[in-house]
Amino acid sequence: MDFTPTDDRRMIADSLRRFLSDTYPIEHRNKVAYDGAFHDPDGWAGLAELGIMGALVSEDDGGFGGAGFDITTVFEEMGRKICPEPLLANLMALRLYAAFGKSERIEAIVAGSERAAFAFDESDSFGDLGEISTTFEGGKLTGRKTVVYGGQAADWILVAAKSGGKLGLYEVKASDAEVLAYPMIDGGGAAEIVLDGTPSECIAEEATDAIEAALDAGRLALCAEAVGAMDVLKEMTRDYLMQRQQFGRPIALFQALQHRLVDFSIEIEQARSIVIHAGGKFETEERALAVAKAKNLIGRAGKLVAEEAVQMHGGIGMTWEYAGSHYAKRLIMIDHQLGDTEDQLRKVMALTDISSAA
Amino acid sequence: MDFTPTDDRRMIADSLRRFLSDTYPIEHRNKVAYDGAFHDPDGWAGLAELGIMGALVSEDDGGFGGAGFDITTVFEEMGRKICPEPLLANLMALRLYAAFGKSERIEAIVAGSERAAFAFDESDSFGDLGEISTTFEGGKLTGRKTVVYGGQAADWILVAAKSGGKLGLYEVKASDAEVLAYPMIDGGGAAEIVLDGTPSECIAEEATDAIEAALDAGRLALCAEAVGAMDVLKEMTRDYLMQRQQFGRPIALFQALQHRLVDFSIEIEQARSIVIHAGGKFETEERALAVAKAKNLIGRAGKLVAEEAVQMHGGIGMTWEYAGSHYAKRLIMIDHQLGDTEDQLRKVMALTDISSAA
Amino acid sequence: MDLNFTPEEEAFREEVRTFLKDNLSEDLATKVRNGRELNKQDIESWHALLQTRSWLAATWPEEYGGPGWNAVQRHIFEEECAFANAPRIVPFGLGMLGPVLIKFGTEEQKKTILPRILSGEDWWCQGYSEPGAGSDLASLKTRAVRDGDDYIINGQKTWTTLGQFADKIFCLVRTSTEGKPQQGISFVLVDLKTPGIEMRPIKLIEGGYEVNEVFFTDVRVPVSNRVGEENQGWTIAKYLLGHERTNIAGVGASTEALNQLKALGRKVKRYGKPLAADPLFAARVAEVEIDLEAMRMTNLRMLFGTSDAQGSVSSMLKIKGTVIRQEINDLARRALGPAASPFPSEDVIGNYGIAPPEAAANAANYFNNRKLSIFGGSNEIQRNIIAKETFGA
Amino acid sequence: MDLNFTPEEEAFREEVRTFLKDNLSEDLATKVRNGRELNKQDIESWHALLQTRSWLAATWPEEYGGPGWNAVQRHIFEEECAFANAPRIVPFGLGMLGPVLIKFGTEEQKKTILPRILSGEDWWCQGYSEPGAGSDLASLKTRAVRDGDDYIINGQKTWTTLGQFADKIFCLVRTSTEGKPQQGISFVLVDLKTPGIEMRPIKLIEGGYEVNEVFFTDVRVPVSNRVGEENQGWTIAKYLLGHERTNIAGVGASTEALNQLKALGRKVKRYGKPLAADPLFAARVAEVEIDLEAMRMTNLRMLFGTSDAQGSVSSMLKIKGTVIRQEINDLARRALGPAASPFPSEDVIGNYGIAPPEAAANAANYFNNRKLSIFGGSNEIQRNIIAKETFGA
Repeated sequence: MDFTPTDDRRMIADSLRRFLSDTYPIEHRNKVAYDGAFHDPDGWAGLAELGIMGALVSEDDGGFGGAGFDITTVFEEMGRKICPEPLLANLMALRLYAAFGKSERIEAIVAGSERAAFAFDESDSFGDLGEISTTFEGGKLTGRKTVVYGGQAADWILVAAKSGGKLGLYEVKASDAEVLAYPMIDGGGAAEIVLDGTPSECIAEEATDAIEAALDAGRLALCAEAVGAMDVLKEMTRDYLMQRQQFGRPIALFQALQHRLVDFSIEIEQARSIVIHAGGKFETEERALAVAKAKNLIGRAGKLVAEEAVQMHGGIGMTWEYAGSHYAKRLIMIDHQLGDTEDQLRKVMALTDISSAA
Repeated sequence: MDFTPTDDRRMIADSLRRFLSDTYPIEHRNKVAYDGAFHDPDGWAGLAELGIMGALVSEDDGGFGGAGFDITTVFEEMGRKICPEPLLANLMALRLYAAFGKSERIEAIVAGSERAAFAFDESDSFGDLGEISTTFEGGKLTGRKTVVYGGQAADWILVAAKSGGKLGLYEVKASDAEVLAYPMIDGGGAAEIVLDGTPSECIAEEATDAIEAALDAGRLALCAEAVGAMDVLKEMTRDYLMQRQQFGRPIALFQALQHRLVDFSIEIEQARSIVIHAGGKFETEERALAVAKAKNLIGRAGKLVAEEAVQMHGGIGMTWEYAGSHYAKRLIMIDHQLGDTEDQLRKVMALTDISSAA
Repeated sequence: MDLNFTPEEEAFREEVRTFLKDNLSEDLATKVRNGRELNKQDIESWHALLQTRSWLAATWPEEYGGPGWNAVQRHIFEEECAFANAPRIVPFGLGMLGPVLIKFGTEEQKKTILPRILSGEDWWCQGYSEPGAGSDLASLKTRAVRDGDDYIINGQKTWTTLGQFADKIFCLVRTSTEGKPQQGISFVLVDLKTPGIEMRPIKLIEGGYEVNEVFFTDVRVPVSNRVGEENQGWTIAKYLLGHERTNIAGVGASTEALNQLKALGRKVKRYGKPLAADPLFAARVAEVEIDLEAMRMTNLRMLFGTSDAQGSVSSMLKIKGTVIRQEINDLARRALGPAASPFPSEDVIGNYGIAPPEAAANAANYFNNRKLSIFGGSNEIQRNIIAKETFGA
Repeated sequence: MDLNFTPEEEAFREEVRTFLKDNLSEDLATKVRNGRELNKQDIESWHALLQTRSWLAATWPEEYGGPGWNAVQRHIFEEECAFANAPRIVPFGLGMLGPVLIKFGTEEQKKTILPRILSGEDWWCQGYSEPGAGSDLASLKTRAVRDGDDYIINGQKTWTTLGQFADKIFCLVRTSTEGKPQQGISFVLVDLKTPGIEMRPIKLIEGGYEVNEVFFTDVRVPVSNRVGEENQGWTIAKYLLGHERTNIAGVGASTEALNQLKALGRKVKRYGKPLAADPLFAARVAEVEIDLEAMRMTNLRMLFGTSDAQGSVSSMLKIKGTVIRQEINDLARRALGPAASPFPSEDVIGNYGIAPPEAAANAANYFNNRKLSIFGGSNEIQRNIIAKETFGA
């Protein structure tokens, strides 16, 4: 057993941390996160240059990483700067393209010249691929996909749709679809994708396993992102408590606040641990269970950390101007992406099924 | 709206408080609670003399009280002294006898000359009268009733049993049944009642509604008992924090402990409120829902208060010799009686059914 | 012990309900129900409508133009307004300054100021907190220096709610630095049109604007604008903080929010069924419903003055009331799943229809309502108050 | 990053597992599984059995008769023992005094005392806490006054676990009242047969006996029984408190307890179905399983020395480890419903069979394990330690 990161991953982490610190200071981050295209082409080009998208795909598939720990390494750094770029969307797209050998697209995404997004949710299908009602017939897709992360800045949309009773994967040129773009409340962009006999190409008629795997990659990424964001928010809270004076002394000296900071610090360590666990199990049969466990704990820890950090900051934590509020929002809203705390708990309950186990 | 107790109830409360303080100091309480018959005949006679059993039955049925607020008035005082006498058992028996006009038994119980218990639970029927498998046939009962509160000290056992598909109520002379007596971990007695062709008298062939009402009376009593016990345990904890010195000052000055005492004090006020609510609804159609709400909140509050009180006392709270430990045990174990926090929550969910409401 | 309202009280409830039904516009109620920001006009017209019945200043005696209600009537009125999704009455003039003037003001002050509050001519806001004086309000530093018949005010106030709509502000200012910090404070009324005042909006976490910073640079105010004696402002501040805490439990508003949550649970789907049928969701809803039921009773116990711990009960209600409301907000946000993420712009709500319109701002409202446990005396300060009473130290 | 054990480690695990399978009697394992009190003979025979393999003193180097294991081997050993329901090794001589002597003792002390610990000839217990010195250990008052080559000890110790079985006790005593309270403390070994010592059992909340009070009246002890320098006992105390915290997370034991909880959930019925099928129960079980999975990894991170917050991690493990264990105890108690209430006497368990025998003591164990967050440095003290490190103050 060895908890030391490999040299490659340490290098990626270091260079990404430096790059994000230089490129996404909070003022610029907020501008990108909430304005215009909710995406900074220069920043994206920089990420590509660092090889960040390549780190998310295996060598066989055209990258130079792709393992669970590669994903967690990259996204923990993204979380430390709550970087709003559509990396989650492109991670899932890359995993799907790789699953079906679409090396041309992978090459373009890794190079930063194209971007993709994965459209799976529909208003009545949250958390349940079986409820998807978008259909593919005669080379055309019809249906409406909702809250497609990174859909506002994608060249290609991968669409989960039904055809002949099977759940398949289809590709649409973004310019062929109706794309209703908007920012998210915690920053970054998404889109409604309205498909009305939209021409599309079939990537795979049956893609359930690949889709589940891509979603799990996304979940793992979100978990690592949360750990990065939690670490920073904890540091900010500690610093604030030490600096803020009330009743003639730093509020860090008030024991009730101390103990509460300790309690959420413990949950951050637990969160870090469960992400390592999920990263380690990512290439095994236990992937789905380990990822569900991680995202459940992350959901609980993220909420605790976000709410306590805001509360302990007092009014200042409620303001847009204070960076911590955006970390808190991101932590809360991560739970809404790719299945929340309760969804993951249901999954753990179903996968372990304690009522029938031996 | 008026939250002032009536003069009669105030008198009952005052005289009962005085009586219990004189008769059940903690040493005697513990002796009665854990030794011998888990019941003190002299104490019981004293309760009868004060009219406590009579307060639990309406005038029409041979008592002089019997409303929800009469039950809560009596049991709150019982809880302040965690009195181990089998009053819960006799409350439920009285309500059942009253439901079917058995005035002779009521008279004897109210006078203190006889005691009864109500046997309903079986190992596989907890919380679900539908799962009862004890049967009545040809004047005889067969089955096993488990954890019958007060069964060790009863002259009569009322038994919930099936006959011809109906849930009825049957009476057994305790001396005719096999009664396996034992103390409970929080004090007071119970018994296994083994029925093997035991002669019995049918009180009612169909008694479901009366049984539910009697159980609700028992639940309301337990809730009020918990409020009394919580009030005392809070006082003990506050006094201990003010008296116990560590690091050169009373630990009451440590803010983390202060805030935790405040948090459980709030739950005690909430508990008091929900018991008043249930008492007020006890004679209405909302009885079952209001009682389930009360016992759910009491279960949560009781656990919080018990665990926090022990924790804040440190080692001393873990000792048998310290009275507070017995209050903590009682509060925890009340949740095991007549349906716990989760059982009550399920009941609230079923009775309100938010998925189908208009 | 009798938990029923009297027939008179029930009749009053019916009267309020009928009035709301007949007078509250569906547009306005929808805006409130959907958690959208209200504009100045929305609020002013609602205030004016209530004043047609003299119902606007709920705590004022009849002689000053109030309805002369007792605590129970106010409770019923507030509950019915919440159930009807009426806008909340803006409290700074009506619930705060009004009672302060009635208790501490000169006849002249009462005569000139109170009618203008009722008529809506003057919209008041509050200048209490400062960047360095939040929980520790007594450490405030904004100075008012006597210059003949005027004070010259310099300093900064913050968290001034709806200051952007206001005409005037009441402030706590330091008129002396001698003695304890509490002793040198005065309560002063300031016209916001006075030269030297700058109001800057503060954008909140969810993107909305409802609080402001107010900067004072050599602002000249007549001494006659002071309420009460010089250096005795702390007495008024404490009185006012007590007033701020009436209806602090927000039982009516939480009840309405819980009903909306249940309706949403029936509307949105998970795994092919309404979310409300999911036991994990239903269990959390049931638990908060139980807590709210208990709080309703705790609140009534306080109103009827029979609570055992009268003094600290309002702090308890503040803490538990905000915990309950925030739990409902939390569930309402979660109920939307991914559809909670979009920033609730007009496009998202009106055209894209990602979530039901009445729920589209659920995440924003969740974030905004984190303020409930911070503003108006944070829950930590409330715990200190209760602890002080509990331990007598 | 590699989360797999090495083949050597896996082989070691297999070796331990096989040993336990072949040597741990079913009777003893059942007693442990069922949460029954062990008697002296149970423990002594188990210790002796482990020592046949030199596995008894897990932290001792080989030269003193220990197995010379590293942290990972100890972790594996502890986990397998927990899974097999082996008795816990009584730590006072083996896990505490032994390491103290190895680090601070004279050659003579090591030579005479260590072998008798291993052989079981001497059962040691601990004299640390006093009625007035719990969390604030440095305020201890038991005095040891020099009299020629002896100390005369007077005072009282408390919470002495399994003192009723012990032959000897190691104590912290005050040898000076000068300077800081920490500075005048010495570490002294006392034979419990010395005149003037009285041991009184303390009955615990659930009715069991495992801790004691120890009274010292003019107890004469040779100065050569002191370990380390006079007035330097606090150094030893701190070292020992660190040692007390290894395996503090109790991951193995909690894992086993969770497995038993799940089995119980399948066995008991609610509403005609196994309790395990109830979503509210299953959800709480799943949550604690997730927390435990995370803690297993936190524990391994500490063992492999890569944790970012090394110093406070053991305090974190203590807090979270006890919270998790207590949650499992809570669920195990609740799973029994009304059947948890009977006092778990032999009659109740053996003859009446109200609950499955392996679960009959669940309520008693729940109450007993409330100690976990109090003893060995309460969770509040652990929070203070972490806070000190976090804020550097």
